[in-house]
Amino acid sequence: QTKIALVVKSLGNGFFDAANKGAQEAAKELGDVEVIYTGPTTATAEGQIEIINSLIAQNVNAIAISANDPDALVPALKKAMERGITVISWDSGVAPEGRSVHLNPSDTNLIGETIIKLAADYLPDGGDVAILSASSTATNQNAWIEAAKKVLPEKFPKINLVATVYGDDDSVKSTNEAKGLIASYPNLKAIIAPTTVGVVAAAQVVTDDNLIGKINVTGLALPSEFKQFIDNGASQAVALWNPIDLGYSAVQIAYQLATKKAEAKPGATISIGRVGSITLDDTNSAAMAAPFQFDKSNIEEFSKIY
Amino acid sequence: MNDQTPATRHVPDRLDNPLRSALFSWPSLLLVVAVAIFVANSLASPYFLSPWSLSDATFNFTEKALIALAMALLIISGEIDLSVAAIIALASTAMGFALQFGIDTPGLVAIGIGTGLLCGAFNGFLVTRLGLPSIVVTIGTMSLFRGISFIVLGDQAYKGYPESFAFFGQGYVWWVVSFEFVLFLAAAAIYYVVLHRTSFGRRIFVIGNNATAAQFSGVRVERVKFVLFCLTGLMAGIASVLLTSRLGSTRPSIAQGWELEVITMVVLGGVSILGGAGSIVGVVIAAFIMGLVTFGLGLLNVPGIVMSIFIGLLLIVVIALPIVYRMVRK
Amino acid sequence: MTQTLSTLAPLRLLKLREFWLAISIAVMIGAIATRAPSFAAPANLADIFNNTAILMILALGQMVVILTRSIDLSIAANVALSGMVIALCNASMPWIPVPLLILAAPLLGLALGAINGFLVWKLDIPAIVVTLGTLTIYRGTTFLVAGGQWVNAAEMTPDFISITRIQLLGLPLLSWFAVVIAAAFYVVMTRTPIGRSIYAIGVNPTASVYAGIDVGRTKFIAFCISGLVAGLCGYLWVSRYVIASSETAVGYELQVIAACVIGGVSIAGGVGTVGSALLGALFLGVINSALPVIGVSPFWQMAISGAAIILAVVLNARAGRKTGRIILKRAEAVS
Amino acid sequence: MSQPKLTLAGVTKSFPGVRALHEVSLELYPGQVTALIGENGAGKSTLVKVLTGIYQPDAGEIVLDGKPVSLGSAHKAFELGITAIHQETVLFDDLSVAENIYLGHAPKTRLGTIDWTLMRANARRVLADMGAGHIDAETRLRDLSIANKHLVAVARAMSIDAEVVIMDEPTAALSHKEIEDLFVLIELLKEDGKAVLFISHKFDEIYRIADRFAVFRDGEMIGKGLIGETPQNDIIRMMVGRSVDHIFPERAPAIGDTVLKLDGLSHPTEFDDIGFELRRGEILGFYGLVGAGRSEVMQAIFGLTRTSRGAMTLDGAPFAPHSPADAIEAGIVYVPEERGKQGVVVDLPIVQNVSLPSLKKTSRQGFLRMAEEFALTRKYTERLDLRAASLSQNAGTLSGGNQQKVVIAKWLATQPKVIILDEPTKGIDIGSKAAVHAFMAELVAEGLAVIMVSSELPEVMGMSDRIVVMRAGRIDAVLDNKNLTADGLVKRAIGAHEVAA
Ligand SMILES: Nc1ncnc2c1ncn2[C@@H]1O[C@H](COP(=O)(O)OP(=O)(O)OP(=O)(O)O)[C@@H](O)[C@H]1O
Ligand SMILES: Nc1ncnc2c1ncn2[C@@H]1O[C@H](COP(=O)(O)OP(=O)(O)OP(=O)(O)O)[C@@H](O)[C@H]1O
Ligand SMILES: [Mg+2]
Ligand SMILES: [Mg+2]
Repeated sequence: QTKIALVVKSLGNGFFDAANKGAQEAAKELGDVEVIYTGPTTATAEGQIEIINSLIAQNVNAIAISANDPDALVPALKKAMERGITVISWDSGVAPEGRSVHLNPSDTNLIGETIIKLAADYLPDGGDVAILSASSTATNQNAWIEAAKKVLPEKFPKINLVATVYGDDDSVKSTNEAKGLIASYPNLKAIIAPTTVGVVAAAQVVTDDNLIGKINVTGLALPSEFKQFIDNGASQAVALWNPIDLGYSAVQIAYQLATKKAEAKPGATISIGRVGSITLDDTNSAAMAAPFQFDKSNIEEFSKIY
Repeated sequence: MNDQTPATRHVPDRLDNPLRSALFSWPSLLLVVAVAIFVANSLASPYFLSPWSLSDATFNFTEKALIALAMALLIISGEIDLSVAAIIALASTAMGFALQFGIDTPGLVAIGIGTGLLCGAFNGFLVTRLGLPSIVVTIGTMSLFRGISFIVLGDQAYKGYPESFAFFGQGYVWWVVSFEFVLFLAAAAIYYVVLHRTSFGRRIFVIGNNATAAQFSGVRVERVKFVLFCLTGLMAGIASVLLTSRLGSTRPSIAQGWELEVITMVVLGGVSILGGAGSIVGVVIAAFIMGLVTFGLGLLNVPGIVMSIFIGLLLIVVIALPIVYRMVRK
Repeated sequence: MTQTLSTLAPLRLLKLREFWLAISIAVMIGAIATRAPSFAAPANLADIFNNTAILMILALGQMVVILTRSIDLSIAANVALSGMVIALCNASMPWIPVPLLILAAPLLGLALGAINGFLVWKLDIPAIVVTLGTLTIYRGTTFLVAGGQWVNAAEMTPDFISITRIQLLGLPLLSWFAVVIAAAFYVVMTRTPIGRSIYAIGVNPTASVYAGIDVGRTKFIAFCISGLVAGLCGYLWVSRYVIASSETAVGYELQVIAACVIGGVSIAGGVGTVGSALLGALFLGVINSALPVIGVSPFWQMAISGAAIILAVVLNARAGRKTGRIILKRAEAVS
Repeated sequence: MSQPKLTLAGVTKSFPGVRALHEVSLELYPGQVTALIGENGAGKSTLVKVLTGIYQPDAGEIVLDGKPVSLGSAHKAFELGITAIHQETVLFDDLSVAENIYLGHAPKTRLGTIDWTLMRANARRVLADMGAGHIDAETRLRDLSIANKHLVAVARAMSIDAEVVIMDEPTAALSHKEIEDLFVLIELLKEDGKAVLFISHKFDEIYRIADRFAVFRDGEMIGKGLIGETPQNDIIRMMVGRSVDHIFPERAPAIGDTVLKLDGLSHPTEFDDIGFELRRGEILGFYGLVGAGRSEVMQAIFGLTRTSRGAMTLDGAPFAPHSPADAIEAGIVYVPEERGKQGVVVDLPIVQNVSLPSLKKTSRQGFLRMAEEFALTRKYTERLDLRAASLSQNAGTLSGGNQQKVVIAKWLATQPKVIILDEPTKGIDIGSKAAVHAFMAELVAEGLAVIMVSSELPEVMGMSDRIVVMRAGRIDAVLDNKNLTADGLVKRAIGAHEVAA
């Protein structure tokens, strides 16, 4: 039996629960696989390290991790690899020396562009926008924001990014930061929250403060959690990839590597069951599909799935 | 004097049997608990009883336990330091900052420990010189120290520590015996001697029991307390070196919430939170207990937050046990 | 009223301290307004008040416990657990009327507070140890009852979320909760035997025994009070932030204690008033809302509030410093 | 004879390891003062606590007005009309005077809330009734002088319309003037027909105020009777089981050179221009009213209080201690007034208490040597005839007198030059008192210099070679202890002589 640990940033987060669904699906499909779904309660690197230590002791075959910190986890994951455990990262990556493969939910640049585009689409005349991110150490968010900033001047010259703040994926902090943004930038037209926790908090603030129509909240959101804000108009549209597919793919890849059915090297192609296959780039990372956009027309349907 | 007074009577040194009282002491109770948990763990998980597992298990608590040693002394003296976790963050930031200027391993270690010492001295200054309650002061410095890390680092991280620096948090001295663990055992031995075998240790107990009487007896209360705050800062600095080395990087958010875990360790070890009583042996056993419980449950993939229920229950039950026993017997 | 105040609040000094705290909050708001005029607008001030409402209520509960020379570290965990249970009830049984849930929340909190109080009272374990233990137990239980899931906005009924947002005389209901509770605390702490007993056992536990006060029972009641408001805040929190998770209000207990301390509630017990706890909370609330507005980097926030706490403690200690017995002056006054 | 107001029969109360009361019976009569007499630890205060509902007796019966009652709590006791002024001051520093008087039985409004207006009015009335109208009911207790605090304690007892009034060593902390006031009040209570239980170690007071007496020894009632029919010696014999002639020890003072000299020592608020010389082999008595600032001066000499002006010399060399540690090193030690708080560490063994200031001597390079500590402790406690089960016993389990011996032993072990004793016999029974006095005589005979602060006139006059009288933070006079009258000293202490002269 192959034991694959799906380590997430923190337990309880709807996004990761959905990913776990996909992971279990993959396990069933593969047959002889046991998926251990685990993670710390608070999104910290130390919490994940303790978990990695106990996974090493349990002799799991593979660890698929969405990292809270790209660097701090490296020593622990290196130790795991030395003890013969296959390590991949997914969603939020680990520095290359700490994993064999990294699975991006989507292309980083594409996400960066998408989150800006989501705001720009509804701002024909341009205006001030601000970003409300997760924790300041989240690898994936930082990469997306970086990419977004890069495309701004050329593709969206009228959009003016006034601030980036961090809500730490904590509803209270996110709420306060959103309020702070609204208070400090009276001309704010949109809040972009590329995190499922932050986007809900921001939309709630906009709803509470009667700013629907004045400020558009957008970013990455789980349809099931976010439906009401599309319905009430606090948000026009949000995007996300399919977390179920992401979890499914992570387990598939981990399984292929752990059972030596595939090898992690630049250029290699790994098949991932019903999702298709991915090809590794020269940092051994690969990206899945483009983010999918949700708006009034389709949110109803997707909110029933994840 | 009065001639009817009977001849001076002999007052014996002690009436109780030291062996017997040691047998019924807090550390023995803890030891029983520790052994029980050890046995339970080995029954519950087939992976537990392997040398590498046990060695890995020690990493989960040695850094906290190092701080707990000094914290025990501080709490016995009637003070407390809630800023230790923030000191770890600040000391780590200082090391990362120094790293940017190409300072090598010995220098980094010195800076980490030195920063811890300075932070401890700052706490000590506020508490002893300005006469402020330590629990309040250290709630403030807890935000201040970590806040400074955030100011310096923001959303950035320091990484790229030299290879040789990795030894402190990841190195092994002999086979499965890690450097961290050896350091902890050595520190525990030193703290044991300091607290129980020196006049400095005696003064700590006296201060914790009655600081006024201690002062009236010529104990330099403020100075002793200041030294204890410095020691606690120093140990937090050492823990910071170990943790930074183990993580190989610095973020301002490291070691979040450790202060309560350290204090739990100390209290579980039988140190009276009101001051004046406690032992290093108890604290060491308590550290092992907490390490064993978390690692054992980790092997069963129990989420950390559920483990904390066990720790919380353990704390209350172990402390309540002797009290309930006494009540029932009466 | 004013006359009563002068004796009620045992310390004239303390009143002076509250006065200065109020002044410094006003000065702070004024100073910020020079950089961001909209900050001092009534609507924004009302907003800050609303933002601080939960902290104020919790600070009142914590104050009562601190007055008895105890401390309640589990107060935030209590918020999380009560909030989670109420949210789960709402999510799984949407037909239960929301007012009933609002009533149930404080009762749940009360039960949790009573556990703390009972352990402190009957087993005589120091409060800091008891609540350090229950802090982790309550938080872990929050995780367990929800099966590790969060309860999010989509799962809660609209009423559940919107009641605290109903505007009444220009303030949301959440703010009115704080107003009513503050008034209730004022009456209880100054006008009822139990309120006075709480002060008395903090000032001098031995003397309280001689005055016929059951010290253990009074502490028990103090913990029940703090649990009661924590439970209510559990609902308020969930309704305000429309999410219930095991991480709700994590680490918030220290904020609450800091609010008390800034207000001048003495950690040694017996000293502190309703006004002081409220002002302390408001002080923190204003700082937290002001920093983003005046463009201070969010990374400075923590250090600034830490420095504010230390400063407040130093100033409070200065103000409260014993002046000695002043034998010489007294002698002159007599002759 | 009238019926007893209150009767105790077979009351027993034990603490772990101690039988504090054993089958005690006692009657209190209306309109009479009954004095309760016994050595330290005889169980007097325990009895008071049983009568006021703070302790529950293990066995026995309490009968009030012929009906058996149960005193389940302090509240119950004062509802039944039993009130007490306890041995320790048990008041609330941070609450107002009015609330101190009425806490626990405050008047209520119709709504059940506390009626502050009425409470203050009542408090003013009670204070005025007992002649303490100068105390403002609204001030914080912290701001009152110690004597006034004591009056508040009395007012609290009086605020309950009690039939039984108990006073546990009410005079121990008071000086002459306040004691006189208190006695007037007791006379008033008697006239009102209250039953009064009065506890004191001072026989002059007992013979002045009491009608009856009861003697306790080791928790048992040994004897009772009418004071007027029983000579003091008989009572003492009942009390200690032998006779104690408390005569102050005869000494042949051999006064040597000046050891300690103070010159114009001042403190910004507490004392001013203090100057005197202390010589080897001398007992220098300090007399004054409570709150005259004597302890403050002593604490300045001991390095506890910062001074603003003036200088000290020790053996001719300048001496400016910054902490007690400095003073002890220089050879000056201080036996503080508040034994429990400042003297002994109650939860530590006797041996650790005694060796504390001598740790440098008993340890080697900072490492403890228990054998040395025991040897040192044994040497000095045996010399003081300490009564204890073992040297590892916690100091808190000793009786008051024996605790005082531990403190003195601790200081003797440092082999000091000057020993300052602040109220060395306060609250100590007559047997131990004689021992302390004899011991002081021995000390000076060995060439030590002793400063003795005392509010007890007989003690000051019986022991001192010279007497310093302090009043309101200043030295009034330094007198040779020859041909002094008690009256003259009291007048100096209260400042009456200046008016008279
Ligand atoms: N709470 C207690 N726990 C244990 N022992 C106690 C307690 N209270 C009193 N005792 C013991 O009971 C005995 C009687 O004490 P008590 O205070 O009644 O003496 P006392 O006659 O008032 O003495 P003194 O003249 O010194 O005031 C003493 O041996 C004392 O140590
Ligand atoms: N206002 C007060 N409040 C509290 N305690 C007081 C007050 N005044 C005096 N005392 C206490 O009474 C005792 C005597 O005061 P102080 O030392 O100043 O005068 P003293 O002349 O030395 O009196 P004593 O003869 O009792 O030593 C001390 O223990 C002091 O703490
Ligand atoms: Mg007594
Ligand atoms: Mg004095």
